[in-house]
Amino acid sequence: MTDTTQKAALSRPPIITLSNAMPWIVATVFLALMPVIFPSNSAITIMNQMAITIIFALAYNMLLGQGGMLSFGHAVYMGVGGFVCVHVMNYVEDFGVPLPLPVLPLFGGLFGMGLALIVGSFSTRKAGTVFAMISLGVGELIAACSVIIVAFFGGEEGISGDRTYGLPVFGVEFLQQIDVYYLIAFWLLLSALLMYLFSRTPIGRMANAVRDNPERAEFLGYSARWVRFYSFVASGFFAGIAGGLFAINYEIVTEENLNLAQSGTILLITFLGGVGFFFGPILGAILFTLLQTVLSLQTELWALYLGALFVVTVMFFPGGLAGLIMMHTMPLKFGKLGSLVGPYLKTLVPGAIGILGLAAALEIVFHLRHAALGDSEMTLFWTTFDSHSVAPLAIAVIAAVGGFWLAKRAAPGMAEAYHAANTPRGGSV
Amino acid sequence: MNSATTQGKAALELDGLRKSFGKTEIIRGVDLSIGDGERHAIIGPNGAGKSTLFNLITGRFPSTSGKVRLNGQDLAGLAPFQINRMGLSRSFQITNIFPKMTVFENVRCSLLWARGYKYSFWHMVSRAPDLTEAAEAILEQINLTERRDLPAGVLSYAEQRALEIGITMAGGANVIMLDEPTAGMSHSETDYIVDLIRKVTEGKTLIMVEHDMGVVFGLADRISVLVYGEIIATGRPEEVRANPKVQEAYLGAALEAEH
Amino acid sequence: MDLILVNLIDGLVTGLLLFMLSAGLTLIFSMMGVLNFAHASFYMLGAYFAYQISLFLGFWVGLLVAPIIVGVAGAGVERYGLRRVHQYGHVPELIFTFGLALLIEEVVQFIWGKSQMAYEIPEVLEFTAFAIAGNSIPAYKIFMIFMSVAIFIVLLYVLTRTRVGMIIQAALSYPKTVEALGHNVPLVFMGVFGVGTALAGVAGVIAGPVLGTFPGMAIVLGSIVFVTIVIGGLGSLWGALVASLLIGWITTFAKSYNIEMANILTGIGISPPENMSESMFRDLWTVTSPQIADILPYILMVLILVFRPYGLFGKRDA
Amino acid sequence: MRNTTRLGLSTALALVIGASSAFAENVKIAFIDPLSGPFASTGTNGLHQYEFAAEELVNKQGGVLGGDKFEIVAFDNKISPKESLIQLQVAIDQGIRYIAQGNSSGVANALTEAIDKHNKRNPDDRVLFLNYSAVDPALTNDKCNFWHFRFDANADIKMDALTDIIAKDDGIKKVYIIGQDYSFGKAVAAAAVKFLGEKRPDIEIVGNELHPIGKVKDFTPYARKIVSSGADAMITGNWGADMVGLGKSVLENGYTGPIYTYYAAADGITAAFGAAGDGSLRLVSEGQQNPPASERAENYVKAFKAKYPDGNVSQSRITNVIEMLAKAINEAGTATDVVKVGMALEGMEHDSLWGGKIFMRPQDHQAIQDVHIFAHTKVEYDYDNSGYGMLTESTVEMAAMDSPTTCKMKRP
Repeated sequence: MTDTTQKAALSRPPIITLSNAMPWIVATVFLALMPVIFPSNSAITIMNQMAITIIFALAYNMLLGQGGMLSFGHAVYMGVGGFVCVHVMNYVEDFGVPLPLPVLPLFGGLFGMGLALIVGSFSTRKAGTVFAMISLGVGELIAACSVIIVAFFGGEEGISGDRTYGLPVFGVEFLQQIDVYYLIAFWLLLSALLMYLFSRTPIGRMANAVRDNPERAEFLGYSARWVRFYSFVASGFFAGIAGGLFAINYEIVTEENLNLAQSGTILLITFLGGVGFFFGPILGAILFTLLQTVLSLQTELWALYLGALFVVTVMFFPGGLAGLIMMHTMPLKFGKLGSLVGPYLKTLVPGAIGILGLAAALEIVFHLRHAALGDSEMTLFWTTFDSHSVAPLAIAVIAAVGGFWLAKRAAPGMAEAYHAANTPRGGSV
Repeated sequence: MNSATTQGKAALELDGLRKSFGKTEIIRGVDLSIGDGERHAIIGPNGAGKSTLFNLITGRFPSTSGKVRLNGQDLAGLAPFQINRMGLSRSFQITNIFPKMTVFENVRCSLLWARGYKYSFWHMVSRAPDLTEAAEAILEQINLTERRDLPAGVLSYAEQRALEIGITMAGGANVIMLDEPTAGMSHSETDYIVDLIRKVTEGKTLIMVEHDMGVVFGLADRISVLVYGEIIATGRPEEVRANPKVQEAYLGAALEAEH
Repeated sequence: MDLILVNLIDGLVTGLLLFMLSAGLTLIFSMMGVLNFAHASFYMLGAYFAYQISLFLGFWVGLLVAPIIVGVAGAGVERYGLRRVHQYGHVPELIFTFGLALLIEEVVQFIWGKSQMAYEIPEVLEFTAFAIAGNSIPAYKIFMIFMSVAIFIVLLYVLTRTRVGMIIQAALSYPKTVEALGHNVPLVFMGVFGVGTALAGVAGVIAGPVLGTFPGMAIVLGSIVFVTIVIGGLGSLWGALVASLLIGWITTFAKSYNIEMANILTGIGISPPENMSESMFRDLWTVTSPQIADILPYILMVLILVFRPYGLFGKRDA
Repeated sequence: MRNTTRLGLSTALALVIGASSAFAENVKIAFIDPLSGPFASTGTNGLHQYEFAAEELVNKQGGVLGGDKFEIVAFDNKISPKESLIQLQVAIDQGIRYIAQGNSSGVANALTEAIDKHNKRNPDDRVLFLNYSAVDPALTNDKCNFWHFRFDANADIKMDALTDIIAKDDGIKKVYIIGQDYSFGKAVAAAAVKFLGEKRPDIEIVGNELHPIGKVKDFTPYARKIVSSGADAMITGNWGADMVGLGKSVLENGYTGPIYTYYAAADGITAAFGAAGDGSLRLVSEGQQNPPASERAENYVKAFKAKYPDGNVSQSRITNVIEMLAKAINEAGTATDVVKVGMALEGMEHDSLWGGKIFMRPQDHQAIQDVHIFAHTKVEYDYDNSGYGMLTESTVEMAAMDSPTTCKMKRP
C-alpha cells in the first residue's frame, strides 16, 4: 500500500490515463450517436434543451453541491448571458462583423461572469441564509427590471435574433436543429470537462472545505469569502454559457429566462439529480426535461407529481438520484449486488403498484371533476373505462393501499439485505 | 532544551490583552512572551479564560484592548486567514476537521496555501507531486496512512484528534497552538497523542492549553497559570508547581467545585 | 393632506397583514433556525379552508375553524417532514420547505381548480365605516386592523407573561438546557410551528376576501414575507412589526404619488438625453414610483443585507 | 433501479412522439396554450371550445375534402415561449400543419418568428399559425408574415371602437388610463391617448399609469388615486387576477363610473365581480351572445353548456377559425400544402356564427369584423354560471376596415 502510493507520488502522473478519460470518451460517443438513434426533430429539440439544462445545472451545483451556497436567483446569470448573446447576434447581423456563431456562447459566459463578479462582491461575504436571501432579492430585482428596462430586455416579448446571420462555418449554416445539436454538444462536453477539472483545482477543493467547515478553512490560510466568491464567479461564467446556447437554440430570450420560477426549477433539477456527486445534476437535468416535455403530454397533473417527487426526494433521499446510485458502490465492490435483487423486487414492485394506484386514483378523481359532462370515458395505462363508475376508482385505491402495505411490510427485509450487502464477505464492520 | 527562556527572540508576545463580553471581563490584562522554539503550556481552572485567550490570539474574537504580536508584527484587526498566513496555526478544543472529505484530502487542503497554490484554478491538485508527497509524509507521521481514503468523519476520536494535529501543522507554520489536544482520551490514547505532538512540533514554537497535568509537565518547557483572566504565574514546571499562589488557586477551585 | 391620512390607513392595513405572516415566520425561524419557504402557502390554505367552510357555516365559523386546521396541518408538517429533514442540515430544510410550497400550490389547484374563488366579505361588515374627503374606508379594513392588533397583543402577552412563553424563549437560546430541565423541546418546536402557521392561516382567512383567493396568492405574497423578516432582523418580533409597517407604508405611498425618475434625475443635475427614444437609458428616465413600488422592498433588503447583515432589530447574523 | 427503468420508458416515449408522423388522414390542428399553471383554466376552456367547434361545425357536417375530419391535438406550453417552441417542434414532427395559439402576445411573438424561420428553412413541412387571441398590434404590422393569421380584433382596433363609444358620451370629461407594465398594457394606453386625442380633444386624461404585472397584492392605493382624480371613466387592459383586483378595489373605494376593459369576462372573473360589477364594467370584444344573433348561435351555446357545464363560450372567434380553415382547405383542395390554404384564407369573407361578416384582410392577415361594447349584467347566457354575462350595448360594424398597416406582406 505505502509502497505503491509513494511510487505514484514520485513521478508526475500522466496527463490522461485511460481510466479517467473513459467517461469522457463514452460521453462523446454517446452524444455523437444520440441523433442517429433519435433522428426526429422533436427528439433533437428535447435533447438540445436537455444539454443546455445540464450545463446550467452543473454550473448551479458548483454553488449548491460544491460550495454549499443555496441560491434562489441563479437564473439571472444564465438569462443575462442569453440576452447578451442575442444582442451580439443582432449587432453582428446589422454591422456584418465576421464573428462565427460557435464562439458566441463565450460572450454569454463573460457577461454572466461579469454580473456574478458584481453581485458576488457583496453576496458571498456570508454563506447560508444571508447569501440565499441576497440571491433572492437580486434575482427578483433583475427579473422585475426585465419588464421595465425594455431597451435591453425587450419587455415580456423578449429579444429575438437569427442565428443564421453569418457566413457558414465549415459549410454549416446552422439552419437545422441537428447542426445546433452538435454545436451544443460540443459546448456541453467542453463546459462539463472544465467544470469537472475546476473541482480538482486548489480552489475547487477549498470550495468543498469551506462548505464543510468555513472556520477551519480560515485557520488554514484561506478566506472563506474569497473562496466562495471565486466559485460564484466561475458558476456565473458557465451559467452564462448555458444562456448563450439557449439564445442560439431558441433564437429568443425572454423574461422567463430570468425569473424566480426558472431559478427555482434549476434548484429542483439539481437536487433531484443529487448535489453530492458531479454527475448528479446531469441525471437531474435529463430526468426533469423528460418529465416536463413528455409527462406533461400524458397528464395535466404532471406538476403535482413533480412536486410530490421533489418533497419525497428531500425527505428520504437527500443524496438525490446520484446518491441512490452511489449507495450501491459498496455492494458492487463486495460482489453482493445480486443478493439485493430479490429484496428490492419484493419492496419496490408493490411500492410501484402503490404509486401507480395512487396516481390512477388521482387521475380518476380529476377526470370526474373536470371532464365535460357526458364525457365519462377515460384512458389510463392503455385501458379505457368509465370514470364515473365505482369499480376503477376502487381498484386504484385498493392497488394503492395494498401496494403500500406490502411495500411497508417488505421494507425492513430490504433494509436488512442492503445492510448485509454493505458488509464484506465473511467479515463484519 | 529546558534552558529556552524569554531571552531569545520572542515568537509571540501578548501585551495588556483584555476582552469583555458585555459587562463581564473574561481576560483582564494578560502579558506574556513566548520565545522562539519554546513549548509553552497554559493551564488554569475551568472558566479561567484559556480558550478565550486562544481565540483572541488567533483572531477568532477581536480583543477589547491590548496587543498581540507574532514575530514582532501586530495582529490587531487581522482575520484568521491572514494570521494563519503569517505563520500561526491552531487546533480546536472540539474536533474541527472536514468530516465529509477523505483523510488524505483533509491533509492536502491544509497544505495548499502554504505551498503557494492560493486560489489557483489552473493547477490540478492530483497532478502536483509535491502536494501528494507532502500529504503522504504527514499521514505517515500521524500514523493515518492506512485510513487515507476514508471520510474523516468515520475515524475514531483519537484518530480525528491526530488528524487535526496533522492539519494544524501541515501548513508549516512555526507557531502551533493546540487547544486541549488530549481532552476526553484514554491513557493509551493520551500517550499516543503526546508522542505525536512531541514528534511533529520538533523545532517549532508550541503553545497549548491542557488539563492533563501529566501531559503538561511532560511536554512543556514553561507553564503559565491563568486564573480569572489573569496570569498569576509563569515559569518552569517545577517553579510553577512550587508556587503558593498556584496551589491556592487550584485548591480553591477544587473546594468550590465540591460545593 | 386628507389623502395622506387615507394612505396611512391603507398602508397600516397592508403592513399589519404582512405582520401577521411575518410574526409566525420569525417565531419559527428563531426557534428552529430555518426560514419556512412554505409559510405563505399556509396563508393560502387558510383562505381556501375558510372559503370552503364559509359556504356551509358562514364567515365567522371559518375565521374560527380554518386557522385551527391550518395549525394542525402545520404541526403535522413539522412532526413528519421537517423533523426528519432537520438531521440533514439547514440547506436541505430550506429546500424542503421550498418543495412543500410547490406541492401545496399543486394540491390546492387539484382540489379547488385554478380559478379565483368567490370568497366574500361577510355582509355585516359590508358598509363604509367612514369617509375622508370622498375616500371611503370600508368597515372590513377596520376589522382587519382590529384583528391584527389583537393578535399581536395576545402573542406578546403569551411570550412575555406566561410560563409557556418563558419556556419558548428559553428553548430559543438553550434548547439543550431546557430539554435537560424536563421540558419536551420537540413538542415545543411542533407547537410553535403549529401556532406560526395558524397565524398565517388567520391572515389568509381575513385577507382572502379582499386580496382574492386564487392559487397564485401564496407566490404573490411569499417572498415579500421573507423580505420583511430579513429587513426586520431574523428572529425579532418587534423587527417584524416595524419592517411590516415600513413596507406597508413605503409601497402604499410609492403607488399613491407619481414620483417620476426624470424629475429626480434633473433634480440632482443630470440633464435628459438629447434623443430620448434612442438613448440607452430611456427606460430609466421614464420610470415612475408606482411602476417600481412592489420591488422597493427587495432593493431595501439587499441594501440592508449588504450594510447591516443582521437586519434592523436582529441580534445575530441571519 | 426503479429510476433507470422509468428513464428508459420516458426515452422510449420521446421516440414514439418523434416517430408517429404523417400517415393520419385527419387534419390535425395543434392547440398550443397553457394547460397547467396559473392560466390553465383559460387554456383548457379554449381547448374545449376548439374541440367542440371542430366536432359540431366540421366533423358533423361531413368533414373537409370529402370526409377528412378535424382533430385538435393539445400541447401544454405552460405560457412559456421556450416551452411553446419545443411543443411547436413536437407538433411539426407529428406532421401537424396548423398551429393554434392565443394566450399571451409574448408567446405569439415567439411562435410567429419561429414559424417564419422554420418555413424558410424547411420548405417541405411548412405550417400555418392561426392566432385566435393574441392582440399585440405588431403581429399584423411590423412583425407580420404570410403564415400568421389573426382572427381576433387587435388592441388598436378594439380601442378604436371603444373610443368611438366614449366619444359619443358627452358626460365623460375625465378619463383615467391604467394598465399592466408590459407591451400590451403600454399599447392599450398609447392607443387610448391617440384615439381620444383625435376624437375628443376636450377629454382630459387625468391619469395614465402602469403597475407591475402580476405582482400587486393590494390595489387600494391605485384605487384611491383614481377616485380622487375625479375620473368619469377608466380604461384598462388588465386581465386575470390583476383585473379582478383592480376592478374590485376601485368599486369598493367609491368609484361609480364605467370601467372600460378588454378582458373582464369569464374564467372566474365574471363570477368574482358578480353584482358589484353590474352597471360599471364594460367590455370591448367580438362575437355577441346576448341577445343571440341567431337560433343557430343560441343552440350552439346551449349545446356547449350542456357538454361543458363549467365552461364558457368566451372566445367566440374560435368558431370562425374552424369554419374559415375548413372553407380554405376545401377551396385549396389540399390540407397539406399550406401555401395554397394560406392563399385561400387571404381575403376570405365569411358569415360568422355570431352574426356579421368576417373579412381576412390580405394586406396584413388581420380579420376585420364587428366589434361590440358589452355591459356586465344579468343575462340569459351567462359566464361562470354566475347569472351575469355580457349584454351587447353598442356595435361598431366592420371596425377599422380601412385602418392603415405597416405590414409589407411577403408571399412565398
